[in-house]
Amino acid sequence: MEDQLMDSHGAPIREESDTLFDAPPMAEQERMVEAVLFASTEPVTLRDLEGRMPHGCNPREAVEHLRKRYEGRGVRVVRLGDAWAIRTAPDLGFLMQKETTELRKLSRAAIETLAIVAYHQPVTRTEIEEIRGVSVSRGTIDQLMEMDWIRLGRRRMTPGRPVTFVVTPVFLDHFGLESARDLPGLKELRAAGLLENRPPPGALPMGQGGDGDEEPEEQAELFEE
Amino acid sequence: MEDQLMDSHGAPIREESDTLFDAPPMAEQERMVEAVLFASTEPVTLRDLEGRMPHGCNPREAVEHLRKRYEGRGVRVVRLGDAWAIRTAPDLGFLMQKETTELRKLSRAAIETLAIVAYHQPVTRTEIEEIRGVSVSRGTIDQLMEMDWIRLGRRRMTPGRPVTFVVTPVFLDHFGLESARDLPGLKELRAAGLLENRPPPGALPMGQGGDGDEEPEEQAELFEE
Amino acid sequence: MAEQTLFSEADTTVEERLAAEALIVDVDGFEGPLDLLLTLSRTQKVDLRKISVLDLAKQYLTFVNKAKELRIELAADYLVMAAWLAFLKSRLLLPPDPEEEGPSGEELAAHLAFQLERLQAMRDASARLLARDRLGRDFFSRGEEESVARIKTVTYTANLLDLMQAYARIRTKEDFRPFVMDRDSVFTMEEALDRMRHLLGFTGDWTDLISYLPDGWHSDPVKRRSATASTFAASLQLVKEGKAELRQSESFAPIQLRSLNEDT
Repeated sequence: MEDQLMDSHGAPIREESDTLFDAPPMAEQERMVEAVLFASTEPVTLRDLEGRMPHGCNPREAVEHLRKRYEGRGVRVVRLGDAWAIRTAPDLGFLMQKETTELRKLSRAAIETLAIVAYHQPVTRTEIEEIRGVSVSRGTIDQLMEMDWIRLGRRRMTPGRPVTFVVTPVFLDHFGLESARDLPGLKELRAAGLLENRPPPGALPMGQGGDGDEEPEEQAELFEE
Repeated sequence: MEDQLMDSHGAPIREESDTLFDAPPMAEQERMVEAVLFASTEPVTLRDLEGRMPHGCNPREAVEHLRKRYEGRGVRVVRLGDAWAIRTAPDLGFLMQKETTELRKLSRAAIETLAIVAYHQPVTRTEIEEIRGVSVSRGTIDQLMEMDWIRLGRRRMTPGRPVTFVVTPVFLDHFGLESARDLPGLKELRAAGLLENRPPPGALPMGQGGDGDEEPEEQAELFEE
Repeated sequence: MAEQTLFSEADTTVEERLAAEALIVDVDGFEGPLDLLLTLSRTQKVDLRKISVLDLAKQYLTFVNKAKELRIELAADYLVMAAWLAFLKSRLLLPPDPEEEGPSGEELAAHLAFQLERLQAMRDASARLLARDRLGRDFFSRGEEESVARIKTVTYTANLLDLMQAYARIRTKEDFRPFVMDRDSVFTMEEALDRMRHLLGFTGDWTDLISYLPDGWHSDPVKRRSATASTFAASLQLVKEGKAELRQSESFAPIQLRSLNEDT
């Protein structure tokens, strides 16, 4: 590795003439990304990497090199939305009994609600209720939000402007998904039309629970531009 | 994983029949050591590695291979006493500065003030105090402004032309919101079970039944573009 | 309802009846009518797309009837669904009425089948999701987060839940105030009486009743009305007690008040 000028804190000295220095070579950038990803338990965004690395670096390219380097190794470089992390290879899980954390037991309602949010996102509470045919119990959404697996998305541009829910990077990380597009069976479900939000012909008795407590006119007023 | 006979310390008992099973190839053993060192919360001893890995493995040799592999990389395999760990290469320590930030929960006064600004923006200090029912200390506002979560908005066109506060893009980013209008209203909070207290029926003061607590004209102002 | 009992015994085999009874014992385990319908549909042992909604409606209605016989309380949702399925059944069985508005029985049945298939798909999806390799069970994050303590900055954090709960806390606080506290536009007669007893000592001559209104109660029409009414009522009380007298020169003219104590 090259020598660098360090200041008293060990940080490289940046000079006014930043542009005089080329960005570090790609091999060096790869080392930097490696060090940062190894040190963090949480996924690190490209933006964060860029902020930490010296001027002119290309973390996107560096992380791609790193990912190739770790293919087939005991740990892997995984992508989670626009963030990256290092995780152990799943086939070695049996070595990790010591580290295994007791996964929080989720109710059936919570798991189904989670799946619906993941596959139908962005999805409103009323839509969740339509799909499950039962009102979303108090605390189910709360629990999933507390676990940081779902969060609020954009409001739906329909009367009442209901809030929507989407899944988070923490959810992707937990289930080892690069993005919500990689959900198992997503394409098949979409092709089968099962992710559609078909309005019932006439009025159906089910799934109407959530509608009553949203006052369209109040909400519309609320968000008038 | 195969069944193993354990001695009283949980270490596998070596038997003559060991040789019946081939140990995994060294490359595989190296992967295992890599995953264990990465995931462990503390340095791992050779004895511990031996206990975790399948019968017939040679962790000493595997660690040595791994150490060589990481030479010159962004992280290194280092020996600490009789245990092994993965550590950042010393020359890259400057990248780790962000890891040392200490996270503290925002005070109740600050989070309440922030919530009021988010829901009622643009809002004057007097209005914040009216809603909270207590005076707002200078420090609270200063802290939120310093964090770049709130900023000054337009002056209110009322006598005295008081300054108003609004939330910033940094705030939206932190809370994963696309805009402040994605925040759920009181009814939605209640529906989602986020309101702990339901007022006893019949004890509702006038105008509390619906979302009467959101004054349309204020809210309209709120989302002026 | 009599119509449904026709089906309850005649159309069901012993096996189905036993299954239905098992379901009833288990009624708490269902998450709503759609879940129950999905469970019932399994007895048909066919692809959900080929399911007979008519048979399913009959099974459901049989189930609800049995629950009634066994005096099991069914939640309103289940009864609403029963009524709807009875309606659907009649639409499917009777020849279509050209006069009748709205969707046909077949359309309604197709939508119900779609809903069941969609719910089943989400059940399967959640099972597949949970069967995936999961963080903290099958694969792991860095065990020992490295901290190179060099710069120590304090960052204050809060999450969205904190924010929303804080707001909810503030906004619901008011729900618990005593009712009277909110009547800030009402000037009670007790208050008026207190005020007038006090003021009467200082005013010897005839004075407009309106001038007794407290400060800040003149401009807002709601407040003014309340204060005027209570002040007038209070003045009548004072007259009755012999402490004051009232006069009015003509209808709708200002009412004037004078202390009697001053004269005597």
